[in-house]
Amino acid sequence: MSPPQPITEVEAGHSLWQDAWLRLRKNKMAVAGAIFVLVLALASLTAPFMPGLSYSNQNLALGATAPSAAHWFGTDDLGRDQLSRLLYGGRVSLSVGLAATLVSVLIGVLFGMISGYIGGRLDALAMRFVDILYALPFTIFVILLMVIYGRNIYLLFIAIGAVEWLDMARIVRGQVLALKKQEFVEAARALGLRKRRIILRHMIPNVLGIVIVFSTLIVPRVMLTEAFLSFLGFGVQAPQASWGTLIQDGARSWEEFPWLLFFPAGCFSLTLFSLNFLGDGLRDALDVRASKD
Amino acid sequence: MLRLITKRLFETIPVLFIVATLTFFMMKRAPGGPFDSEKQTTPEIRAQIEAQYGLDKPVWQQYLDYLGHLAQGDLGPSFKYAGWSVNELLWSAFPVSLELGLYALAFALTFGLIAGIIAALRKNTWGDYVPMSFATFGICLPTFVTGPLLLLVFASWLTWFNASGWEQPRDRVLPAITLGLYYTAYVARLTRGGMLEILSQDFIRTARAKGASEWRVVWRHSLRGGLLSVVSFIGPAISGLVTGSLVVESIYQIPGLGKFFVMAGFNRDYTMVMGTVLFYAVLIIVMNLLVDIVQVWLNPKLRFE
Amino acid sequence: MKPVAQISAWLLAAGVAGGLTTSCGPRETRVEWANRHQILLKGSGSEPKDLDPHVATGVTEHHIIMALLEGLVAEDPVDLHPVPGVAERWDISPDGKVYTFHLRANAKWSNGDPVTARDFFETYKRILTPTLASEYAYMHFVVKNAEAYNAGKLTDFAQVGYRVVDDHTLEITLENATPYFLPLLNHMSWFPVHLPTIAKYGPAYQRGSKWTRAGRFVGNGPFTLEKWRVNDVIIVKKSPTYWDQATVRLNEIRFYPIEDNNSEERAFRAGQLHVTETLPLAKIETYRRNRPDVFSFGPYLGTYFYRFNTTKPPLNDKRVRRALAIAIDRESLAANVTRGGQTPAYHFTPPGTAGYDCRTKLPADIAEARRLLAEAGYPNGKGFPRMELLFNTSEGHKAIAEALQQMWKRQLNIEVELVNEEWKVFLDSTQSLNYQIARGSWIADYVDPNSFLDMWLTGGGNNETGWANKEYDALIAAAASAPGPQQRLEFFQQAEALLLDEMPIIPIYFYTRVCLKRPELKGWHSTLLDNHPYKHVYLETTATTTNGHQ
Amino acid sequence: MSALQKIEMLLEVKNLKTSFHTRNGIVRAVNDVSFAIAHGETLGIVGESGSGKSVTCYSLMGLVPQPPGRIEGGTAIFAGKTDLLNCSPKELNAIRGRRMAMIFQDPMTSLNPFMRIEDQIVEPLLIHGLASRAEAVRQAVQMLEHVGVPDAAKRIRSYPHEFSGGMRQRVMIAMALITKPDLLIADEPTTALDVTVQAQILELIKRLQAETGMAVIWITHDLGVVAGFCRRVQVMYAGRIVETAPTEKLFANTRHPYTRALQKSIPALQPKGTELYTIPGMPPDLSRPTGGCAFAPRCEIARPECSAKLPELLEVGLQHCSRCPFT
Repeated sequence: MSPPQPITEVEAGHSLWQDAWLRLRKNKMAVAGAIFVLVLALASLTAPFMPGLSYSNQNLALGATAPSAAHWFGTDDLGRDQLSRLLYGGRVSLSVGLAATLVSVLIGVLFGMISGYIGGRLDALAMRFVDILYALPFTIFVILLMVIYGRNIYLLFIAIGAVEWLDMARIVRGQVLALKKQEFVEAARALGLRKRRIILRHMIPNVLGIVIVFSTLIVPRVMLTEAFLSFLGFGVQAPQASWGTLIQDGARSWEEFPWLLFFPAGCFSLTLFSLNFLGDGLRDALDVRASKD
Repeated sequence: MLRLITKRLFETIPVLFIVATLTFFMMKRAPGGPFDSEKQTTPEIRAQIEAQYGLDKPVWQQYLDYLGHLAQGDLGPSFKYAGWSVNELLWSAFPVSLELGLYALAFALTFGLIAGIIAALRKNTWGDYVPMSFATFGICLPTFVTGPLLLLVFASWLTWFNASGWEQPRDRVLPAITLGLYYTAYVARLTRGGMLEILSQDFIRTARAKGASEWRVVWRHSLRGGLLSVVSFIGPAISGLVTGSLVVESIYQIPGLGKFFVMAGFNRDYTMVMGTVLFYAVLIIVMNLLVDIVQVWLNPKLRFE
Repeated sequence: MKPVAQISAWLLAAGVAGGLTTSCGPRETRVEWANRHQILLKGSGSEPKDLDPHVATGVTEHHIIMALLEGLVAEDPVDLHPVPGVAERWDISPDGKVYTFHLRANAKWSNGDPVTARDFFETYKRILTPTLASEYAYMHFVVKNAEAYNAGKLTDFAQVGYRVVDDHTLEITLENATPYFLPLLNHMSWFPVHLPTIAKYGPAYQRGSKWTRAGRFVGNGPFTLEKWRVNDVIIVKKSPTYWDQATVRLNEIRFYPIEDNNSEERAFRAGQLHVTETLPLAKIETYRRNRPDVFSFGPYLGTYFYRFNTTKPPLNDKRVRRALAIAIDRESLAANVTRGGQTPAYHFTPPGTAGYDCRTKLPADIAEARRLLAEAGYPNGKGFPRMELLFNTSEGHKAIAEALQQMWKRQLNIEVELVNEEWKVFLDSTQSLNYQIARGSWIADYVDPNSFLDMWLTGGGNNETGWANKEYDALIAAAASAPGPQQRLEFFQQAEALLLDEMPIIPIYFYTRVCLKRPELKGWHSTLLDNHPYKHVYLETTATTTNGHQ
Repeated sequence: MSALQKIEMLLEVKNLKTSFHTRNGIVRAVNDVSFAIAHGETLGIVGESGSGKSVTCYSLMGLVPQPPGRIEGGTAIFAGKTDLLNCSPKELNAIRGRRMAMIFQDPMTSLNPFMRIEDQIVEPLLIHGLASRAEAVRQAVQMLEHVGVPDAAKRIRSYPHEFSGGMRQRVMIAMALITKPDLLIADEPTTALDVTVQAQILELIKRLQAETGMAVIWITHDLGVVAGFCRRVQVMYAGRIVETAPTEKLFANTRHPYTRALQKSIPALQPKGTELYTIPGMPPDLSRPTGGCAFAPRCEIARPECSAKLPELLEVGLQHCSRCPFT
């Protein structure tokens, strides 16, 4: 049967993305996760415009105090308001998490896709390139970046993204290798579709699931890498903090001042939990096959 | 298969060469040297030390010398640990890291696979959320938080384990869990995703139509395909695991490789940096080769390449 | 359904099995076991760089090498004053320049060879040999011609001030009368080494000889090297050949290189260590309050300070430097930030260093600071350029830098930006004067004001401030050749007064040493250099000894 | 009628209702479907895509994905004992693959690409404990040869991707028949194949049925296939049976307008040179229940009352029922 006109209209009404969106909306955990992250991001973004919130104001005599009415999340050992530091830290961590993850996902997916799809000699070459990058010493690499280009927050995203894409590339490549052998791709090729089109229309949607799942796993790595880079003098500079550095500092004294670990670690964990549920939701929503019935 | 392996092993040599070269020059470019310390030495002494380690020669000469030694399998003396060679240090720590890494991997695979499979079978129910939340725990808290937490509970309160050291068999338990938790999360998530992918395939329906039990559907029909992405991840994961983790090692006081890997850069222990980097490169290449072999084994369609 | 059930059953089984194999009631802790065997379990900070006393540089190494080797003199366990070591007695010439040491006949190496004056002579020759490039060779520079020989300007070692009179008599001639010469001999750079052994395992006059391994190491100290596993443990056992083995009560010492101070504290708490190297900042209060029986606290010969780069404006103006230095609330810093009971430093040399107490003290005077700043052209901080304060990455350094930043902002209205750098980059920056204000610290090599004050000489390797002052150089030189100890200290007083007037540095606090020490550890006294001669140390459990606190 | 009742029915389906709970509402994919099939009988179920014919069979096999699918009601008594819709998974598994087997539409995706053909074919025998491994392999080779796979003993070691579509479908058939089931459900097994292979497969199943005496439910959208193969036909539209009759009767005396329309669209039955006939309009959206006849909007003879009330499935002849009162 040749499809009559109305079909395309109906189909257009439920494109892949729209479909996915509708399905995502029904997933309670994913929605809860999304809302949590959004609220947190919003709070962090607006922190500088809130009167009374300062990440650097000290009260040495006060020292570390447990949560109270004046300081909801307590104060750190220099008597600074922990809530403010946490919100300001969220600006750094969330933006690093987002930007660096995006960078790594973009590079990783494209690289893995092309390498896996084209295969052969190019694939071997590309994968050996990845091997080389895996092996290069990150610490020295970062120190060099800093020495050559100076401290620069954008460079930070690039530095992290540039090393985090390797796993992604390998995973995507693995998937593409398997996918490429599947009938629908072979069919598309037989139809004479161009590589670009096959990659865009057939490969990307099919690896999207794994990419999303893996991206949510990169986020925490990126956030903690930022803390490590701060240690190298590359990330945030004191008295500014990020969640990573707050957790690091908090972990040193958590038996005495549990709130200094609890709140940043809680924020960090809840964000990651949320992102993971959101990621799973997205994965399920975008799962082309599951939507067949 | 044999061809793949030999081909890859031949590719190893240029890869190692490039890695060695890049690292060497990167390292030389980094500020600070192995013999800088807060107390300055006199220029004469400094010159003597540098002469002894050949650091007074032009960089290209140093590079060639290093390659010459490397070709003989000699990674040179450690600059930081004056009485030891890099070979000695790496080989004494490797068994420890290997052991810890394998335990951690076993832990991660066991719990990650179970959680991921259950979650995939019970998609979007509590049977999905609960195991996944447990599995996710490992990446939501960095090891420098989970380690001390586990120690507080199991070493301080319950006194089941020692707070530090690597002597008795029981000393392996907490470090392996701490290190493994992180990878558990990965394995679980990738398993869940992969299994969902496979469980929605037509051939699973075929299996069910044959009267296959749910167990059989998972075990015989889904796992192979569902684990492809886990396997891709495991290559780098193993390389990471058996080269140790500075954090876990310093929390539990384990004489593993992680410390050398991280601290070599900080100490500008040139030979150690080169040693660890090359060691890691070899491991990565071997592991990725293994992964590729396993992938071919898992996916028969790849066999006729 | 089925797999879930099976898996849960499997998990349960694993859990039960795990529980069974691991829970087996209260076990004997490692210290309890060690107490019974007179084995000291010591946290030793970090993995030693080497156990060759001429190559090693750190305090960590020194504290291990002390167990393996013994110099001409030894230390009193309480106040570290020199007591007979390998030398049973010594004579000092009236001008204080010639020391004659009489070595005891029963001093032996661990391989049974006698320890002779020639061993010391060869040892000293080795450390001064330029090719060995010993970083602590300068500890010998008080000896006549030692510096010249080490620098390669003198090739005939016979002209250096060491002379073997006979097998058991060694004569050392100094450049000047040096009152701290005998304490100096307790530094590891003066410990003897067994040259035939060194030569057996590699070139004796180069670094990296592998003679320091367990099984090869030949020493003359109260203990011998039994085992050395990198990053794991170093075990030394009571030496059967040590001349004073009757005094040695410990059978064994195990040094654990636990770098992470939280891990070390946990190990102590779990009963795995007798004594720790450090105590985490956050835990100090808790232990001081709740566990005074294990809390150990004492002065330590070191100063925490900041350097100014005096070569660049605005810090080339001493009024600005002084303003910054006196605007700091050191009391608040010590009480609220460092919290280890550190003494606020209003001068540079720690009080009571070999009888020296600096008379000049910095004021804590904010009005004066503001006045000086205005005088320098920055009234109320106006027009003051944005400055960078450099520190190397560490929790403690960061907190102090943050506090200083806030104090200057509040008191002087000056903006300072904090910059942290990785350790080697930091060293590179400070040594090449590529900074404005940088953190620094100095731990004395020996108990004498000279160890603190000679670093500020013009062009001194550890000066790193660009500060140069002829008058200061002259005062330090005068102290070195002062006719008597009183005059000598007086020169130091003048020098330090000058230093505090010029302010190339900001003293912040004097170090203290805080650690945890179990009550059964005896013969272990708090000392300025944190040295604890192990032959006097022993373990004695009483019925009331408690386990690690819960 | 009474003669028929004496025959024990192999499968008796009554009032089967299956729906899918989707975001757009509840899709009633199968609505109140009843039918029966005797031993050795061949039943054709015909309808357009989405008419509920496949879902009917998936429901019987317990293959409706739940969620979103849900069997809302009905019974399906297999061999007079087990109610397939309301039994334990264990009981169902004892029947599926052993006494009741299924062949799927798409042989390309219905075989597990990760397993050897051998492992897949012997699986039903092993699962149900019907043979030892060695014996199962022997039977599998025999079966493969039987369904026309040349060089079976060797090729059984291959993986699915090494087979062509037609060969794969033969493998599927061999796999389904290896336990000698009482009932074979064939879900458009030939649609994905080219015409010559289609005919071969059709013949194959016919032959096998004759040999083993199994009953076959043949699902198809192609009335032409039914004509040559099934003894009885059941036409479905929008989740309901609209007409059921023995094959000859259905073709000789078509009652329901939808069946007529289907008939018209069989290419072979059309005069040469005329344009292919297609039924105008689209099948209805099953998530929006219509009060009346679901086919009314597309029906040539629809009357106003058609949309108001659902017509009953009425007996219009011997063993012949139709849901249209106006024909």
